[in-house]
Amino acid sequence: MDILTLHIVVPVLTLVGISLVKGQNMTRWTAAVGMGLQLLLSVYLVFSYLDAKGISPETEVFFTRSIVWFESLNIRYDIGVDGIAVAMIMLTSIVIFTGVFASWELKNMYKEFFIALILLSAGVFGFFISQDLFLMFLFFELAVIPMYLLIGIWGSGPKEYAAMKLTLMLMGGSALLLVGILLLYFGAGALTGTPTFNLHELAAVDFPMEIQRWIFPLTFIGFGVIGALFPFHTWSPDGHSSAPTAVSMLHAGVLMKLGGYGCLKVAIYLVPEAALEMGWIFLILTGISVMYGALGVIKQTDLKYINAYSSVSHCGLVLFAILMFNQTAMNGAVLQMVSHGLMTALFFALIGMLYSRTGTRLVHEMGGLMKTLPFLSVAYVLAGLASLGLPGLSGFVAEMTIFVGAFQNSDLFHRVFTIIAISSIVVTAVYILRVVGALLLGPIKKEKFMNLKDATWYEKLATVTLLLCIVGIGLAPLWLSDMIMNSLESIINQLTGL
Amino acid sequence: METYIFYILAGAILIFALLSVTTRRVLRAAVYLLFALGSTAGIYFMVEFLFLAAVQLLVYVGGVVVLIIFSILLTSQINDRLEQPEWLKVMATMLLVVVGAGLSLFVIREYDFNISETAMTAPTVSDIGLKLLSYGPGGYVLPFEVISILLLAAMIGAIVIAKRMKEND
Amino acid sequence: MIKGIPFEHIMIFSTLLFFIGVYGFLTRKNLITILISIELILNAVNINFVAVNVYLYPEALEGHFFALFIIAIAAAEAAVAIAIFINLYRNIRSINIEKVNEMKN
Amino acid sequence: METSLNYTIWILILPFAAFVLNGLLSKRLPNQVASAISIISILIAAALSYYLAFVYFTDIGKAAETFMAIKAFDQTWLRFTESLQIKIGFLVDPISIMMLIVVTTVSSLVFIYSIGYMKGEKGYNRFFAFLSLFSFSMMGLVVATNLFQMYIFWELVGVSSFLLIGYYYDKPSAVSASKKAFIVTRFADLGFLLGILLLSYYGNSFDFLEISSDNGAAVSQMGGITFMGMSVLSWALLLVFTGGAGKSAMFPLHIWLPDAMEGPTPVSALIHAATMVVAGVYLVARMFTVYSFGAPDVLEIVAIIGAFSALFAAVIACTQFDIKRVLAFSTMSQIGYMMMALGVSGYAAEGLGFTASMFHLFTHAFFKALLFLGAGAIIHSVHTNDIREMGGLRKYLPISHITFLIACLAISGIPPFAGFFSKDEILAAAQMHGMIYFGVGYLVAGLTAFYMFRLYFMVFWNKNQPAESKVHESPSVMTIPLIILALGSIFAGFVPFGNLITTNGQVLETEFHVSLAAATVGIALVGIVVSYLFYAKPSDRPERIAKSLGGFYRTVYQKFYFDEIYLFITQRIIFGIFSAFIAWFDRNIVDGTINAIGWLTAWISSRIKGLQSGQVQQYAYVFLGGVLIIGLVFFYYWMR
Repeated sequence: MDILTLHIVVPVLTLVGISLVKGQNMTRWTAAVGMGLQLLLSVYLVFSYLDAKGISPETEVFFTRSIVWFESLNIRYDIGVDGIAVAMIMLTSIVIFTGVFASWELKNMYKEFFIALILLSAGVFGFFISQDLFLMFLFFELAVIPMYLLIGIWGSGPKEYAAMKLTLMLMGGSALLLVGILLLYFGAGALTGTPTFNLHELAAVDFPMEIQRWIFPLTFIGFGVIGALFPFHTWSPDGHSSAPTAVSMLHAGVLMKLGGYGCLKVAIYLVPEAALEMGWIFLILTGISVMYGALGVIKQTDLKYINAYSSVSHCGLVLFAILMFNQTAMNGAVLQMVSHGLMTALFFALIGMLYSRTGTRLVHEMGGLMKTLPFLSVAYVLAGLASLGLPGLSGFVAEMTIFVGAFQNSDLFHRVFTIIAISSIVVTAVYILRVVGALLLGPIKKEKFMNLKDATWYEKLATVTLLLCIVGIGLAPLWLSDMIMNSLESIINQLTGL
Repeated sequence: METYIFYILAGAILIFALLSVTTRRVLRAAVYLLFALGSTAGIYFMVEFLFLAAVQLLVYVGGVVVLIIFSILLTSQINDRLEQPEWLKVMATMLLVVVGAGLSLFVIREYDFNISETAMTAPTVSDIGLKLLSYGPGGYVLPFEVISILLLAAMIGAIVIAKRMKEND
Repeated sequence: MIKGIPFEHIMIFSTLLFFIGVYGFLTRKNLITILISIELILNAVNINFVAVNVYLYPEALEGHFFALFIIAIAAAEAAVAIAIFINLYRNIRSINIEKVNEMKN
Repeated sequence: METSLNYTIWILILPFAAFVLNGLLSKRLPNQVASAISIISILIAAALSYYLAFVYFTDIGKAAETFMAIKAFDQTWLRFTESLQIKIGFLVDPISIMMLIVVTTVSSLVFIYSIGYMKGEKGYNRFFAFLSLFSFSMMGLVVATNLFQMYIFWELVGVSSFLLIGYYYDKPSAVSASKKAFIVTRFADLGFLLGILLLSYYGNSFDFLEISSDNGAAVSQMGGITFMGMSVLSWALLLVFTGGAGKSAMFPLHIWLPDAMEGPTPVSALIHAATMVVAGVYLVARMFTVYSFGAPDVLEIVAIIGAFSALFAAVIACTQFDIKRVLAFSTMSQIGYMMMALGVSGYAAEGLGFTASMFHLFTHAFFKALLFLGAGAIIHSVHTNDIREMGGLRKYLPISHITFLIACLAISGIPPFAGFFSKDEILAAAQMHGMIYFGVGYLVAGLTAFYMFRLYFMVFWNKNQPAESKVHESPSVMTIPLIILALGSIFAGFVPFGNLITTNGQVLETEFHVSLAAATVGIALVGIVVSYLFYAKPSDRPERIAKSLGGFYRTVYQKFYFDEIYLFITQRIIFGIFSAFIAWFDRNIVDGTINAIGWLTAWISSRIKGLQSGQVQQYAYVFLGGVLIIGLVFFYYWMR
């Protein structure tokens, strides 16, 4: 079996395993072992990708495989990865691995929880390895739907409302997306004779402008909804704040990245002319997202809301960078996806851990936690520093790549929006430091915080894994950046019409 | 002679049917239905579908109608009168029915039926039996079996429903 | 084939019978009378099948068998329906169709 | 030649390793081991730096009578495009070596001093970890080969400053001071970043040497493109200067520096006096060629802001009572001096200002570090920051007293102490450029002498300590660094800067202006005498003067209400209006729209739901009606 299919098979086997074993301990260990295997597999994938790329630098997509699925509709099980997908797969397996440990102590219907969680991750893995739009859409839906259960059953607060809102909005987005995909499919059928879902075959089709003008907004908004594009982002604060820890991690860390990835690989790659023509509309929206999310954070008091809005800002930056239409900025976008995925997962994990100890998520009710919870607090500070773009941590690499790329567009319109986006780093610093100051520093606010217990081994494992990745990318970004950069060639070629 | 019998039968069926759907006493409606169904058996006799006619009499007249009458006795007082349907509803239904019937009749009038000249040889009971159990062309073993299952299911269903009813009491 | 009776007459007759049944089905409120109307409709259909068989396709027996099966099904249906009616009557003391909305909501 | 400089990488690696080691193992290591790790690493780095300086100035640096810039190494770290790459490198040229010497020297002394000062504090190991991080970042900044490397380490020094100011993290004032420092400098760094991006977009390089090669030819094309009346190059350089101004606490981005004194005193000495705050000066000096050729207009702005900050801070310093805040404003004032010197400087033969600025940076590092460490020793002994509660300490703290006096003399510009020489050069350069700068500089020199001796007299003379006072001298681990720095403050002025550090690497002939020197010393003496009259003995004269100045005094005492203005802008306008509006808008308008759509759907469905009545007859009507309509439609077409 090829390595990519294994990425789906391992979670599925883990699911089977979980449903067979009994008891909480067995269940979580099965999940942990399965996802640990998945992590190793992804690491192996990274190395074999780098090897393969080293041998044939001209090839774009590796480990391809194409099995006919529905012959009459020309739907195929087309899989393969390029550097971007490899990076995203790596991110996903890290986040799901740590997510399992973040939900280690879950008591209520743990078996079903892990099943839904891992099913979701299987959907994400499938999404990233797909080279066929139909398959991609299928996995996309597979990733979105367990979310409803995960939030609706294991969430907190107004969970039914949040779950419903999130699911409906994402479904609305995917409905638009489906229309876009079908337009592509039948459009290709009308133009070349054989309708196809294959990404690369579609890329070769020269769609007339009238169709492109429909496809681009449909697909971009369709993916943009899950990428928290203003004004379709409101599912994010409610959803994240109601979701259980691991789900928030996976959702903000990985699922929101499906949006950016899809915008890049579908909306822009397949209909480049319309993208170039209509990009400015969405650039305004993303520019608003970035600043709006950042300013919106300042007034929030719930840690999860804070992180959700900051995710809106950071994910806005991803789409913003994609719309800059140059290799550097797009590289930055992918780096930002990876970096934001890691740090937001870390944030949500830490918030969950703090919540389980203090019983509150409101910033002003906490204070001085650095004294009693040094490990978690230091991790939180580091996550915060990564989020505000401190050099040596992953956020800096991503943001700087985006900014340098964005600056390559020299007209006034792009300049103004670039400067707005760059200004957000100051606002980010403001809100991060406010939170850190209120939460961790200062005198201890409540008597009961005096004897809190610091992280347990599984919490440490989750935190350290994420931190290592953040620091690792922050200190040595070149390999990742080059890996992504090389995979952007074909998209750039599409845009420049080569 | 046969012509008259047919028209008499047809007229009787229509009248009984009409009475059956308009009478305000449930039991009478059931009795009118009995007459209508019985007369239908007469029509089957006339086309020499003897077995079918017998089945009609046995199953409908002897089974279904009796069942209906029993259920009426179980569920309503003998002197109960059904409420008069609302005038508006009657008019609306009339309109619907008349237009529908008109349309159908018009189609019947317009359509050129291809009447076969060959005379029909009436099927004997053994023909029917063979056909029912044959699986060759013109055989009905599959629907026969399906009907068997259906009857079985209906029987079980009826028993189950009746049983549960008792538990509820 | 009945001598002297044109096919159209039988058709007209069965059509009228059918619509009388429909009329009953639509206007009645008592479930049993509705069942009676349904039996009338089925009966009209049966006559139709038989007539078509005899007049148009005398060499085949499809109409005959269809009628046979319909009778069987109608009987089964009547049995189940009446079981339900009685059950219903025991539960809500009524077999008026407009009052039967327990399943709703 | 390249290979022979490979050891320079250890100057960066050692402190970093110390940081990582102390940071990860802070719980497990005994205090002595932790401090030993940090101190040994910085001492080795210092030794290497001295060796490098020696080798560079005597051997490898000079080619054709000019000091060359050498890249010891330059490793690609992140690739944006083929030409735009972030490299981590090690640039060796006169100013980077000068800064390295300053940083390693002061760091080493502060590290040693901290052993005594921080003894018994909680988080002792953490303190040394952060100090090592700072030293690493500062040296990375100093030796940066390109703008982006500088930005990276620029941010890192910012964060180490944040961490160290907030060292007493359970003290709310320290927390808010650290936040303020970080956010204000971050805001300035935004300008720096934009400047970098603009420069690199037009110059197509981040590299200092490439940008400033051929007198800035690479970026000179930017001069042609104008935006809002100024060339893009000027904008870019102005933005870069904004970053420098933020770090160096130039007006109006100075508000964080006084508050930053919440950190432990060694931190103030190292970061907020000697090294980090002069990074802005260093930045402008590093890009001086470009400024000088590309945007003289920006240099003028630099000079104006420098001069204004110098005056502004000096005036405020005269009114403060917190010993560290006085020193903080004095730092700001002195850095304003350096900035002004850069601003008034020309290139090559007119490059006196540049040399003077670097010279002052060098000497200032010694005496200001000495002042802070001395203040630390005093605070350590009397446990208060308020100079009104001190007095008569000269008997109890003899070593601190002498060294503090030396530093005060040095900063006031009394010969032969270090400050005299550098200040004299600055004033000479200002005089060449314009009398207004000279006037401001001259006034500030007098004010400096006044407020420094005000401090000196109030602390060491004035009233006597109560007899039962248990104040005593600090341990030798703290006094030895004081003595070393005092020696530095005495002798640093004799370094022949004109020969070593100039705008173009060639020797700059500096002459000694007797009349100017006399005038400078004169005003300094006036300042000292005035403060002697006011403060040497307890008297009510200062109070009376303050009263007579009334509102002006209060305004100055409140630092011209700048904190309040900033607070108003950030809290009220940005947080109170913008953020609150967005939070409201998001919940009510954006989310409200979404919810309204959901509500509308639910409403419509509840209406439509009525059709699904469950009444079979109703369905039958609809069904039959539908069939009939379809039938009639067919019928209609059939008839046609």
